[in-house]
Amino acid sequence: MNHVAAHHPGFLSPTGVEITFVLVGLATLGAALLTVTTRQLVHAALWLVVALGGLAVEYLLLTAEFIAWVQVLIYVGSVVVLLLFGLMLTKAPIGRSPDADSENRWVALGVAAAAAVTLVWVVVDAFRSTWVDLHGVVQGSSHATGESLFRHWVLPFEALSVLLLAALVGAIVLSRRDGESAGAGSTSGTGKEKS
Amino acid sequence: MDYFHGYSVVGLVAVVGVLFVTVAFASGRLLRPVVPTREKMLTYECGVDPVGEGWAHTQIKYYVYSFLYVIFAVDAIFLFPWATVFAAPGFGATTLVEMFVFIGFLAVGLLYAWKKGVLEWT
Amino acid sequence: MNDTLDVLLRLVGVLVVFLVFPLLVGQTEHKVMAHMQGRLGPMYAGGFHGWAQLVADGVKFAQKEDVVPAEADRRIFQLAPAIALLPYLVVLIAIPVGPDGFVGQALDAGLFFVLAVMGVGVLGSLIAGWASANKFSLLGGLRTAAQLMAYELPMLLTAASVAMAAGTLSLPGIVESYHWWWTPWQIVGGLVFFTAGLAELQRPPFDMPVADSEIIFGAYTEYTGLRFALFLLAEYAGIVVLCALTTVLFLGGWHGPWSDGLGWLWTLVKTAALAFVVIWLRVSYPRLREDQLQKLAWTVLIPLSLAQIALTGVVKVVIS
Amino acid sequence: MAPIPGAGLAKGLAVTLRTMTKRSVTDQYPDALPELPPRSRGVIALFEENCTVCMLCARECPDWCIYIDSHKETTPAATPGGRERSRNVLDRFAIDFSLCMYCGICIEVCPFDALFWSPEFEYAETDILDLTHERDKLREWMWTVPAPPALDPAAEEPKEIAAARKAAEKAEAARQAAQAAGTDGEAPA
Repeated sequence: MNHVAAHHPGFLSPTGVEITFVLVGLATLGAALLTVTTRQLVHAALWLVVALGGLAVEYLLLTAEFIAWVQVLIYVGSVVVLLLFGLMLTKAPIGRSPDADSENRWVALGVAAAAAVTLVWVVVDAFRSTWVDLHGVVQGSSHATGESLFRHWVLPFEALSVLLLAALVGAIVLSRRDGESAGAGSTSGTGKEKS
Repeated sequence: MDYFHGYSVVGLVAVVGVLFVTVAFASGRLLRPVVPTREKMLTYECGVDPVGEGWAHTQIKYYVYSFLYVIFAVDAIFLFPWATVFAAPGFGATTLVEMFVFIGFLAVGLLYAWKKGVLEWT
Repeated sequence: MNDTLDVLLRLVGVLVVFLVFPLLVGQTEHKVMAHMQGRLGPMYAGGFHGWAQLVADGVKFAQKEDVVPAEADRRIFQLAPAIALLPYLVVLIAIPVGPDGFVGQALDAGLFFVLAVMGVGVLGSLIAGWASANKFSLLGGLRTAAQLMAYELPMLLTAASVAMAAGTLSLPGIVESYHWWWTPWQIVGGLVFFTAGLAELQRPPFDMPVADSEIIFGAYTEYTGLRFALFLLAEYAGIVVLCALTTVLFLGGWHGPWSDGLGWLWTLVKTAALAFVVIWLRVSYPRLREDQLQKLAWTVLIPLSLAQIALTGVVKVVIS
Repeated sequence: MAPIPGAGLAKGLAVTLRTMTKRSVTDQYPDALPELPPRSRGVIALFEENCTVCMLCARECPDWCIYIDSHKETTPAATPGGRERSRNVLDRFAIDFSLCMYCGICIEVCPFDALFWSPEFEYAETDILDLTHERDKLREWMWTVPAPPALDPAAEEPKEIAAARKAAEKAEAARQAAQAAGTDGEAPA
């Protein structure tokens, strides 16, 4: 690793990458902690943006280029927009929301710690002998991702489309019932007797 | 190492951008007057004092658009790695059909939403 | 050392383009819009046909008081313009202007990077709408969100169509593999991409989120001075990015009809022509209603882009 | 009914493009003064020599924007033993142009032709109070009042000219009659 770094004095040597990785990781962790502890709903959503963006940078540093930008596009660009849209639709106040605290802090902390331990243990155990090769070919480029996806993982990919369809139909069914019970004028008369 | 070089340049652009904004705001602070009055700090509602709160009844059913969007965005993501490989040797028509099946399911979802009138606002 | 200098030059170049091109587009808009309406537009600032109007505007904006409403969420209110502006600067570095590395920084997943980062900019107007504590701003924010969610998708799909045709996500790579017959082949996708991009930038006729006759200025109602100027700069930088991106993806970037010698010039000419179209559309069409906006996206643009993907896939497999 | 979908959109684009290539109709005002049509209502000018302080204009003004102050002066009798005359002297004549709505009623009702429309329009002020213009300013505007437009060739003679002409003719006739009488009287004598 060292001699490769000596050959290519880029901006980020592998050790530089590692240092950046740890720093960004700490920032991400801090943002995540703020997300769950802040009493202001929209601030929580914005700290979530920071945390998700930090994760994207981490992916980038692990040469998982494609996943990193998926993270930005899907999580920052659409899931957070979905959250903010929801918060704005339901009148998120400016300032503290007193009811943002569910008073279950210690239980939540326990659950979070347990989940973290389980995840770390599982991941470490599963990838014990696998290392990300930072100075070789980029392992997470979109080409590599596509190749492995469409060579080895076609069936899960197709199953995913069914899952997405189910989610779509579920969302529509739920929202339709809501819309009709709220007395909104609807074009279909089928839902009337349900509510 | 090209990879890290490339993204460190991108990172540097972001830093340059942050610097630009910081400098702009800092110099703005030096240039502009600060004369706050109570009227200035009021919420602007075309000159009259603000009435009520910044909230009106909004139908939550519009929220279904955001679900639709997230689901379709997840779908669209898969097109990109697919686009880079499907015409390569060893993939070809089979991969094309696989993607058509995938998109087909989603198109069914879109048709369902259309049929249910979700895509109309009134 | 040489490498550092090279990177520095590229960074400065991108920053200069980012600060100058939006002003050029803005000034062109002033003049073109005026003449399309039988007016003259600015005539005084700078002497010759008001060429320095936007410089004067900038000086004016910098001297204006920065008012933060008492009810607003101060920090977030002040941060929002930066969030709206910066993504466009970052995106600009990945857009190729000419062949042989005439680009800020070529990225392997360039197309995907550009789309992902551009989507972040909308967060700026969203949180500006929320943090202003103004009901018109909130409405503007909601409309922004709804518009983003409707039009991001056709953009993604049509961009994927180009990526399929080129077999790569790298923007220089896409231009590299361009042939003249791509334009007719991808024409539907190009139109959808451009339209959806206009809608994401909230340019007329898709300017419902800032409809001044209904909700003052949407999410930007409470902004004054420099912060307001940054929002405007973001809009015009967005036009530059969108036009350059459409040029690169659908119009062949630096490929010209006669020779590729003046490659970068072709890119600029095509980008400028598209920017003119953006202005032209603004002058020509009335604003779409909110439900028409949604309907256009979901029932016209998305099916069209899906059809384009199918066409691209079939043609590509047949010819390869 | 558009035969091709999008024909209307194209037509809209064509209209704006065509307008762009035409000359714009903007008057470049401070550089080139506008060509004002006859009878432009720019500002109200006062010909104060004609004013008799009859107050008709102030009373007819719909928004009460004319202010008139005056006092009476007595002039000694012209002939010994005659009655002394009193005369109205104008002290102040002001029009508040922030209130004036340019209806022109004051000009219509003025029985002595003391008020006129002037095409002068460059009297903007930065303070609304400065829009109340006093009689010296109103008198100055009198110089910008254009001559009345020429009459139609076939029109009837203006009344005042007709009256003056008749008076002149009568005087001439009387003078001639007197002359004739003078020569006649000599002849029979």
